[in-house]
Amino acid sequence: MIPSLDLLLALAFGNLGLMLLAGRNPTAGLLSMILYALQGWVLVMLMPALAEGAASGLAFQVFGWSLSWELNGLGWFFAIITVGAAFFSAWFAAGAWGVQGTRSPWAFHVTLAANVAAMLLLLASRDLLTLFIGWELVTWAGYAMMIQSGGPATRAAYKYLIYGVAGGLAVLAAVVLIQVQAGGLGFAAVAAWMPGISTGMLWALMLLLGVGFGIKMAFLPFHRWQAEAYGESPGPAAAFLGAISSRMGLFGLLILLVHFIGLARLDELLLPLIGLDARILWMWLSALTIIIPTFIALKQNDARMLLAWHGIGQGGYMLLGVLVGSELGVAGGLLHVFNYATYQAVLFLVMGAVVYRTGTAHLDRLGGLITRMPLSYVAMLFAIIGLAGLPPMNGFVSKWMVYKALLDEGLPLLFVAAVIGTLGTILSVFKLIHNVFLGQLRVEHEQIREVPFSMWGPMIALSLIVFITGYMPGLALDLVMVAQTSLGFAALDYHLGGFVTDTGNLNMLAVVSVLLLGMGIGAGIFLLGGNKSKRVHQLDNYAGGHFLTTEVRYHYSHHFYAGLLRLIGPWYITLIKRLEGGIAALTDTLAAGSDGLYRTAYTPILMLAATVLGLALVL
Amino acid sequence: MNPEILIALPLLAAFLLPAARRIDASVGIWWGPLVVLANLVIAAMAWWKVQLIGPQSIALGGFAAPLGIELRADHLGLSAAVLLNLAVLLLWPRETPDKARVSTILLVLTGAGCGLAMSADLFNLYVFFELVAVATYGLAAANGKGEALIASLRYLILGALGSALALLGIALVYAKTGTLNLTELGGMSEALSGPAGIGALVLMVVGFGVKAELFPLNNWVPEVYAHTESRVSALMAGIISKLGILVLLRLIAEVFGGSPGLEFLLWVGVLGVVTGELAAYGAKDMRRVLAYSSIGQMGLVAVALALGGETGFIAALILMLNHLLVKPALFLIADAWPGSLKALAGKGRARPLGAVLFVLLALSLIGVPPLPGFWGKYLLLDAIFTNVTEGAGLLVGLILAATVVEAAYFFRIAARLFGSGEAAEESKIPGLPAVAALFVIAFLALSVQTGRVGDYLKEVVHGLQPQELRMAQSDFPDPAASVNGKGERL
Amino acid sequence: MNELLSIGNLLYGGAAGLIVIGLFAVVARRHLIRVLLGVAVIEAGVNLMLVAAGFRPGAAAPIFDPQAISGPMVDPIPQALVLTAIVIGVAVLALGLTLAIRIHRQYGTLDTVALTRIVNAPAGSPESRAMMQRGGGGHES
Amino acid sequence: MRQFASLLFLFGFAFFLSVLVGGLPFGAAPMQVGQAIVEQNIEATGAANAVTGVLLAFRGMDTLGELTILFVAATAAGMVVERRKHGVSRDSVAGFILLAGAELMFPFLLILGAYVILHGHLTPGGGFQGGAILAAAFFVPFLANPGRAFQGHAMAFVEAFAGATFILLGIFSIFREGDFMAPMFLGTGEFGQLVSAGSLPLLYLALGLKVGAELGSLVAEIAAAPGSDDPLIEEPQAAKDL
Repeated sequence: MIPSLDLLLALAFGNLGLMLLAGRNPTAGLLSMILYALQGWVLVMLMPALAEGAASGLAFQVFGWSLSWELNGLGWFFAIITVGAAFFSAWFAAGAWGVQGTRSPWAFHVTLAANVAAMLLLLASRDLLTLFIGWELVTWAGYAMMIQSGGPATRAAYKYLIYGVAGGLAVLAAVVLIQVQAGGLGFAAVAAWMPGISTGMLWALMLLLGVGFGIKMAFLPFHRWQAEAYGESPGPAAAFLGAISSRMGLFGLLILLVHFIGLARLDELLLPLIGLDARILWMWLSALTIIIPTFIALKQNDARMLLAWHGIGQGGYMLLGVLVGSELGVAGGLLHVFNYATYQAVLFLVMGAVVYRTGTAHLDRLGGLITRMPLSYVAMLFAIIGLAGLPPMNGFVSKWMVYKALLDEGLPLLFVAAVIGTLGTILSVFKLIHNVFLGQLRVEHEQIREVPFSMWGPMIALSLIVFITGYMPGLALDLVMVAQTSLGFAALDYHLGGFVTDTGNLNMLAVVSVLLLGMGIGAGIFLLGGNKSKRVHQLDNYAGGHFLTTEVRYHYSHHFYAGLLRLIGPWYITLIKRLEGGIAALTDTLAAGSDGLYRTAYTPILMLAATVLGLALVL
Repeated sequence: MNPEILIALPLLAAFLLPAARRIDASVGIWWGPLVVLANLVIAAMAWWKVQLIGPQSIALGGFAAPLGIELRADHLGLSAAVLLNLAVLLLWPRETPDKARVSTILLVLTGAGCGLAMSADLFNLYVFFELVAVATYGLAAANGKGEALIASLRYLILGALGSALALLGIALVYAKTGTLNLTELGGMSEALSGPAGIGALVLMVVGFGVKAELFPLNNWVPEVYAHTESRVSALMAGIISKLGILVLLRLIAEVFGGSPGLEFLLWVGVLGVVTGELAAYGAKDMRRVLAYSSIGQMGLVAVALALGGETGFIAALILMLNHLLVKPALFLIADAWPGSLKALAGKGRARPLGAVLFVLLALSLIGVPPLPGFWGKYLLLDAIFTNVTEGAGLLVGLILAATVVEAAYFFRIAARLFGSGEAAEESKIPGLPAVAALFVIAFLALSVQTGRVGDYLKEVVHGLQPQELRMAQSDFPDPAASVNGKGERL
Repeated sequence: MNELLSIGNLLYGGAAGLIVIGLFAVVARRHLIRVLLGVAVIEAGVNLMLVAAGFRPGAAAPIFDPQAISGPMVDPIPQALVLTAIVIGVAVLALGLTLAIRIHRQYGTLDTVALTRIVNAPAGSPESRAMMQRGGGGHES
Repeated sequence: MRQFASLLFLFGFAFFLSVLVGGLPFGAAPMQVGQAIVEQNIEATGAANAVTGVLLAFRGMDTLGELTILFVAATAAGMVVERRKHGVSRDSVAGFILLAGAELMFPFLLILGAYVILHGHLTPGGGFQGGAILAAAFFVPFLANPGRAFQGHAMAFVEAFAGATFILLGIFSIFREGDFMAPMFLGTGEFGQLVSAGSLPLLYLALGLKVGAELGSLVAEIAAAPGSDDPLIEEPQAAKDL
């Protein structure tokens, strides 16, 4: 087998076919894991060929357009994450979860395979037409993945679909417009054509494509669909979707903003009245995307919804970093894609495990699970430290790079905005781990056990990646640099432990070593210096002079952060919510009107009117 | 084999059927399908002949073109004839009380449809169009239910009024030019560029648009489709509506290319898309949803036709082809489900194959790549951006917004199909109807071979206009040039 | 005055008048028989217009007479077309009337509003059943 | 409101119609094709009546189409209508004079119809006109006595035979002339004679019979529909308040 793009696509689509046929078989999960691993291997082997682009032999001729595919560095970077996320999700679903935990493991395996295949096709596109085809396939594959658990997920997926179709059609309009105006659709041809176009045209294209790609990425103000859609999906599906699905939007935005338009041109594009340039506009949108959803996440009482809202916010860092444009910023933004995928997958998998055991993800109905599911607890601990962006986990590295880049480039306000987002993150992940794993164990959960290896295995493996790439970010930066150079930016000067820039450097090897040393000393003192604590049952205790009973909750979880939330106020969300409702109501009214029009008793009048108005129009 | 036989054979068989039925009653059952099958073979042979030796012009009765009636045995006409025969054969109604009479009507419909597809004479087109129309009035009433009769009568009134207006348009053209032959009319664009010519085009669009389900001449569509047998609905939505478009296609390609009157067709199409999709969103039962969606799709075709040019015509053809395969299959698949959308819950779990195919076909209507509907929409947008100088954004916006609505109602249905419901008890529902399976197979073949079909459609369009393709927004070409072009024609 | 009353104005004006009168019946009447008759009137107007299109002043009918001196003849084509169009109109009208009779028999009305309500009512709804009963059990026989 | 709108649109239509018609060259018909037909008709078809030449020879396909429309309309009407048993009509039987007159007119109408059909290629008249007279010959007695049986069986055979003849003559000409519906394979004959103008008289005969039979059966279908107690023409109350 010679590693090539063809082989990769063949593996991906072969997996899809296999799952369609054999998805009900108990070994299906294992089979698909092997196939994802093989795809990963092919991707790694493809790495040297990326400089010239790994072309595919697959080609179609339709209506005079030739469709063909070619993988470049940017796509490769996203593809690695995709296949990796799929591997761990499939692992999670391969064992107990897949056999008993879901309505149909077949649906999960098939939709996962379909998503991976569609994403690879998208990431390997080399012109706008194949990009659009891949784009639509990703949208529909994502929809299929979301509806599989039925119930409220169906409604969420429906909402996603409406947004997705609208976004897809905006992209389509832009693609056709470009094809007609530029005469070609190849990325290179379009990039060469772009500098010559008028400002109005550029705004139109940026709006259409930006809306289309932005919807997938749940960019403000198109963020309303995502949390529900991901949150309601079953555990491993949510992990996969949360880890990588939305990043397809980022992929599109990067091609649009960096490859096609170019950051320099963005600087020249001034908004009419305010005088803000387009790049700053995008950066502020990114910053708002970080802040607002993060604080909405604070309000959530369902763990999966909380995570999903965070997923939206984290996307903002990635685009913000890339738009800074310096080597450090771009590397930070892209590294965040990788890092985020790892810990978000862990978080959704852990919640999937919790739901598997307890049947709920509601934060008011959980607590104290640390004693029952310690491995899950450790995995979540690693992941939330990553999500919060604290050392020694990998989230810290990428966020640090983005902060530093913002400061270096003289954008302190955006830096403050990004830090506010991080504060919100810390608050809400504390709420998460506190309400799920710490505090009082509920009586009904006293008998539950840790999930089987097939489920904690991928969680722990991924959380180790979270830690290792935090300890040695150079490992992940190897991958990032492939994408960064492919985008046309200079490579960052990095090493295994961190990076070196003119204004300072970071060496995580040292940071983490010091941290671990400190923790080791602390642990040593604690353990050696006489750990005299005695383990008792949680109700074998008293509070306020009373013995505790099962009815009494001493674990504070209701209305977490109520005061803070009163301060923030919900005005920003209701505005867009009302807009959404208004559009729906308008559609309903127009639909009723049209239906009535076709039920009229006086059909000949319509014909006469059409004739007369038509004659008036053309004569 | 002479392509005229395509018209003569079914009509002859239709004339003989009532008498033959009196000799042996069983004739009424097998006679019709057998003749259509024979006709299909002849059509295929004629189609193949065109592939080999190129388009032919037939002077009926041996009277050369402007004097007599001209038939075109070209790619478009014979492809349509093959598809028509095939569709009639596959969608032969089963549940009608009066089989012999329905056979007669279908035979007439087949012959007239073939004539309509090939005729290149304005008045002859009108005659065949009326013939098809009267046959469909009969088909619409075929099941004898009261509602079907009402729907048929309302359809008849609209159709008759439209035909009268179309005839008025033809009268205007004739009074202005003194000829009815399309080839010759194509060379007289000077005479037709005045108000009489433009008005005639509008009147003919109104008249022929009744059958082509154009807005607002299509009020009959939901009524008729809701009350006829699903096969008849499938037949009418699938192929007969396309015959109306075919007439308009020939008229525009050969005579009225670039006429300002096309703007009317454009807006009629856009409003059809918008109102059709919206009404489908508001509809509460499956038949109506499919009927309204048909209106929307035909609106798209009308927009593509109005834009004209090679891209526009190919877009119209591929959209028609897509709809031709998809809509009958949808009607047939949905036939096994309860009519009301509310009662659909969980039916998809009982019949997963049908439901999955339903979704797949709906995806093509919405225009999801790489299904054929996507290429139609893509080419349509291409034509809009190429040909429309002002207001292209508005047009595209309206069409795409309607598409979002389309996706919304189709996936509301899909979600309901796969949602929870008392599915388990109904696992005895029969599987995919065989005929629907055939349509689905043809659809999949089209999806896989879109590239080749696209090449063929290009040839079809070129066969339609041997002289230089006229772009929609350009002025009329000067008469001398088109006379030269005419000389080389066929 | 002569200008105004020329044969052309009479024919074309008459044709247009017939079309408009017929259209009035079609769009402003609720009774379907009247609507059908309106369509027939429109067709008459259109046919008149078609025949008028072949008119030539002073020309003879297009029938050759070996004895007569051959002068200009009017256009024979519209006459043939009109013959065809008349028959088509008759056929459609007859079918429409048959449908109307049958509908009237079943529902007892030809009012377009009432019929629209029946045809648009969801199957099995009280409305459609009520209308059926009003028409009497005639159609079972 | 609706009335107002329809009047408004009617005025609009009338206005545009006058604009359209006003642009037509009245009295100076272009006769692009018509002139050629007038000149070539005798040579090409041998029919004195140029209209017949156009109808049956130059535009024979239109004629085939129209008689098929009659046929299919009759068929559809027959499908729609619910049959009534013979002789149970509620319509009253006409008086003696009408009954006898109808019987008496029958042979005259028959002969007149045959004459008009057979001389269609020479004089004004032809298959349609003659066919209508033929149909009248049959349904005048029927109208006078609605209860009497209609010769459905014979009618069906006449219909089938006449229609088939029209097409078969067309197909036959393929073998003689190479073209479908070429009417001249019998030779143009001597101008002005009854037996001349190729197969046109034959075609007209078939056409006449077919039209007669179809019209007859259409009337029969309508008559066969059970009558209603309510008068048919009855404007709804709401519309009367215009």
